[in-house]
Amino acid sequence: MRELEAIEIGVDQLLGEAHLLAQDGWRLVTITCARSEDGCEVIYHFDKDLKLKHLRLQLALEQEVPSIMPIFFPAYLAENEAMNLYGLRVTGLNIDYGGRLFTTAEAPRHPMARPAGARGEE
Amino acid sequence: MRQRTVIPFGPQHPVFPEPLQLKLHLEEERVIEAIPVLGYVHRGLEKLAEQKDFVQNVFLIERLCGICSFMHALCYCQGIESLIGLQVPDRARFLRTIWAELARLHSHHLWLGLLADALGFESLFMQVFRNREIIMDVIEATTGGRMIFCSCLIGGVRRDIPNDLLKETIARLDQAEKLLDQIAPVILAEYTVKERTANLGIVTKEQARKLGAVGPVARASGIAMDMRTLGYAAYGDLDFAPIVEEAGDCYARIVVRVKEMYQSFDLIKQAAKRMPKGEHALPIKRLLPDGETVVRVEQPRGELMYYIRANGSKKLERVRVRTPTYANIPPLLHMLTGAQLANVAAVAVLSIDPCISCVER
Amino acid sequence: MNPLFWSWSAVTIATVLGGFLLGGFLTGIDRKLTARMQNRVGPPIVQPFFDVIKLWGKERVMVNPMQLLYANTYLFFSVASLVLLILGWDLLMILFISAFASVALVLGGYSVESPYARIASQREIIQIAAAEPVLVLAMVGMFLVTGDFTAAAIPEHPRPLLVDLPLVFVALLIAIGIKLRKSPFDVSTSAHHAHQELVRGIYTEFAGPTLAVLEVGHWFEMIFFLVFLGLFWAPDWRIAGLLLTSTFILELLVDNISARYTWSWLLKVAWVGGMGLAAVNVAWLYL
Amino acid sequence: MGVYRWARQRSPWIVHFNAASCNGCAIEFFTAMTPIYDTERFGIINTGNPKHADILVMTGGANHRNARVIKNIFWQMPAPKAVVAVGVCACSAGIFHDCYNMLGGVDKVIPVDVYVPGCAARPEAIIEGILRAAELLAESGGEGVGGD
Repeated sequence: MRELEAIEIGVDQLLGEAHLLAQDGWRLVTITCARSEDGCEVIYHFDKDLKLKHLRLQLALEQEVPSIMPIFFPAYLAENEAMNLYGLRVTGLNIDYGGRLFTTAEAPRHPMARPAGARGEE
Repeated sequence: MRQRTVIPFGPQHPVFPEPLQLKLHLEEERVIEAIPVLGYVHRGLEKLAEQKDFVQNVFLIERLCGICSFMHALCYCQGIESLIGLQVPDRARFLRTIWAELARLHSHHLWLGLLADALGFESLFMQVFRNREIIMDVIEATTGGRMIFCSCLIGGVRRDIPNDLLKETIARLDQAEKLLDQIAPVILAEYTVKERTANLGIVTKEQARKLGAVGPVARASGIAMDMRTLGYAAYGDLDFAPIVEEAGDCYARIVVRVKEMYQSFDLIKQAAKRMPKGEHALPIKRLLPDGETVVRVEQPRGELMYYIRANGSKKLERVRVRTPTYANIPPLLHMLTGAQLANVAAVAVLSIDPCISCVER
Repeated sequence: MNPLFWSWSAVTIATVLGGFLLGGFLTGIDRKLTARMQNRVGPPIVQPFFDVIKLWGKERVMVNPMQLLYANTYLFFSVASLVLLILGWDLLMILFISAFASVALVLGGYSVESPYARIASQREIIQIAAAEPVLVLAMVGMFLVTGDFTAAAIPEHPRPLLVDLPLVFVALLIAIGIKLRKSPFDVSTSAHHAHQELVRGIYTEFAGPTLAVLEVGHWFEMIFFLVFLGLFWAPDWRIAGLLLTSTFILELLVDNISARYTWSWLLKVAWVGGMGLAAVNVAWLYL
Repeated sequence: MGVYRWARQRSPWIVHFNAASCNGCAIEFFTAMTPIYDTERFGIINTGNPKHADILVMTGGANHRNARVIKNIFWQMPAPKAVVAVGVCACSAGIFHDCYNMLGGVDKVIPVDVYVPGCAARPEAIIEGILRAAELLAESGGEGVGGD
């Protein structure tokens, strides 16, 4: 199994790490959300001079994560999307679509979240 | 207080073939605030990609976006190949490069046509599309498809371009390049086009970096970022350099794209000249992807990123697509604030070459 | 009945019929030539008639009844201005009547809620403000040459007007580009295709028969301005015809080689360029 | 009336809406306007405004968010009118038919008169579909096809 070389961090380290990367001139490529055994996994991809750096965050069910939008504005679509599709709880968003970036009330609320009883399913 | 109007720009709007909706708050004709409303094209492709097996996914991924479908297939295939540890044959690498550049050519032509149309320059729109048809003919002759090529496979390409067809292709492309020679000066030097685009929608180098601009938008602001320099497919064997402009306005973005069209012609010719002999595809029987990877290619609109995670079975655990337009929306919002309504469509929105079906998947 | 009445009625009927047919055919020729310039085959010459007949046969959808009133007013004043011009009436009055037509159109745009139509109406006002002063100056120039404000006096003038008013003629080309809704001056509506930020501007909310009325009104407006230009080489109608044909093709050519412009630029060109040229010409005549 | 039918067939004006589509068909629709194909020789104009249009050309399927927009555009068009579904997505949602956000083809939302298959549909096929719809308009004699 080939794993991504990612730096594992905790939720409380996220903003500090992001700040350091921003000062160092890194660009936010995107934020990937994926399901994991017990909750959700968030990977932040950064780029500088075509080199990539990844921050990996393991989240438990219902755990909140601060928005990095104040540091990296481009996070705004990715964070809203994660809220919509995975039911990620992002706090402190400047532009908040209320978890309805892509879907409307008729569609499943968090379609990409774990099936049956897992986070975000109603 | 001045009168405020809210114009719902889109989702059905004639200058804009795609259902992006921008809620434009106007004061007189000046945009105070622009809020994009997304989801008109959202289908749920990433979820579907987890339900189908990884070979079938190539067909699905190609339908992510009709304009750059080859780029998506290429990026996805490269990711899977790296996960199953497969080295594609040299000829396949070169063929992929040729098709990737053909896709770039037809996409840039399309963009130029739509921009001309949005500027009210109907005859330029028609001429650009006339030239684009030559590219489309070449694509059809080599792949059999027009919009969706279905030519990229895991392990290579679906079909070879025989050498005599390759020669014919180059001859046709020379014809297209000559026509472009007639069109390009009209775009770059026409008084009205220049006046409508120069010094508008400026994104400085610093802002472009901060807002995460990619592709021609970043390059027009002086950032020499081109994923092709990573050397995927055959780009490592070809001579080229990223095209950079400094001004960062809409006109600079036009210049970058027009120069890239010439660059694409050149790259195709180089690839055809150095085309190696041999197989064009390898079998992938009994090979299954395992692990996770991030792949990036340069789409016509900029950096395309795939995050793929597999678990050693036929079905993938996660496919995440970050398309260039996704990254270019923050710069777009920056350009729109303070713009005149007349410039919204032509200057700001079209200068990032938006692809909404890419953004929403 | 007195014979003058009969002759006027005959002229009126002939103008209405002729204007309708000629306007349709000219629009068809316009579209065909445009298509040819764009390497396309283009529609048949009679296509505008198909369009208008089809529109006339469509469902009557109106946002409010005022729309119909304004559309008909627009058509009526467009026809009236052409008829009066043919009858050789006072030019200033004819100009005001044709301005009424434009005002009716603007009111039609304002009468609906659509923000597209409203912003287009604002732009149309700017277009009127850009074109009308040039037209007024042109008429002042004509008056200075012929000593009479009536259109009938012009053919009786010994020399063609163009000799005395060359700059006014150039200025009029700009004004007529604006009036014919050609690129780069086409900011409030789009002539054929709605590929602009305001969809079809003022026309956006008009549909079916009401739109047909507007289309026909625009034909008459077009003929009116072409006849007005023709006065510059009256009474020799052959040379005037040549002049008109070349003007028409010139407008098409400019339409095809330029992008649409913004309204602020339009004002600058029309006032500085158009009015400047016309004013210089008039001043030169006056002195 | 005969003259209206006659004119209707010769002057089909189009409004195009790109729903949940990959853009392939939408771009081919644009291509159909341009020199090689030139729809204007049949009197076809892309008006871009539902109130002026006779034929609604749909590319892409209906999803939860755009269903309202599709209906809206359709009901803004004055009768007689017709709907052409271009491409597999507009006909049946194609490869996306079991995606969570898709409702299916356009006919789940509005009545469709002509189905043009293809992924992406070729410009020739699109023109053929539009002309077929124009024939339907002429045959309907004013009642309007695809009405209620």
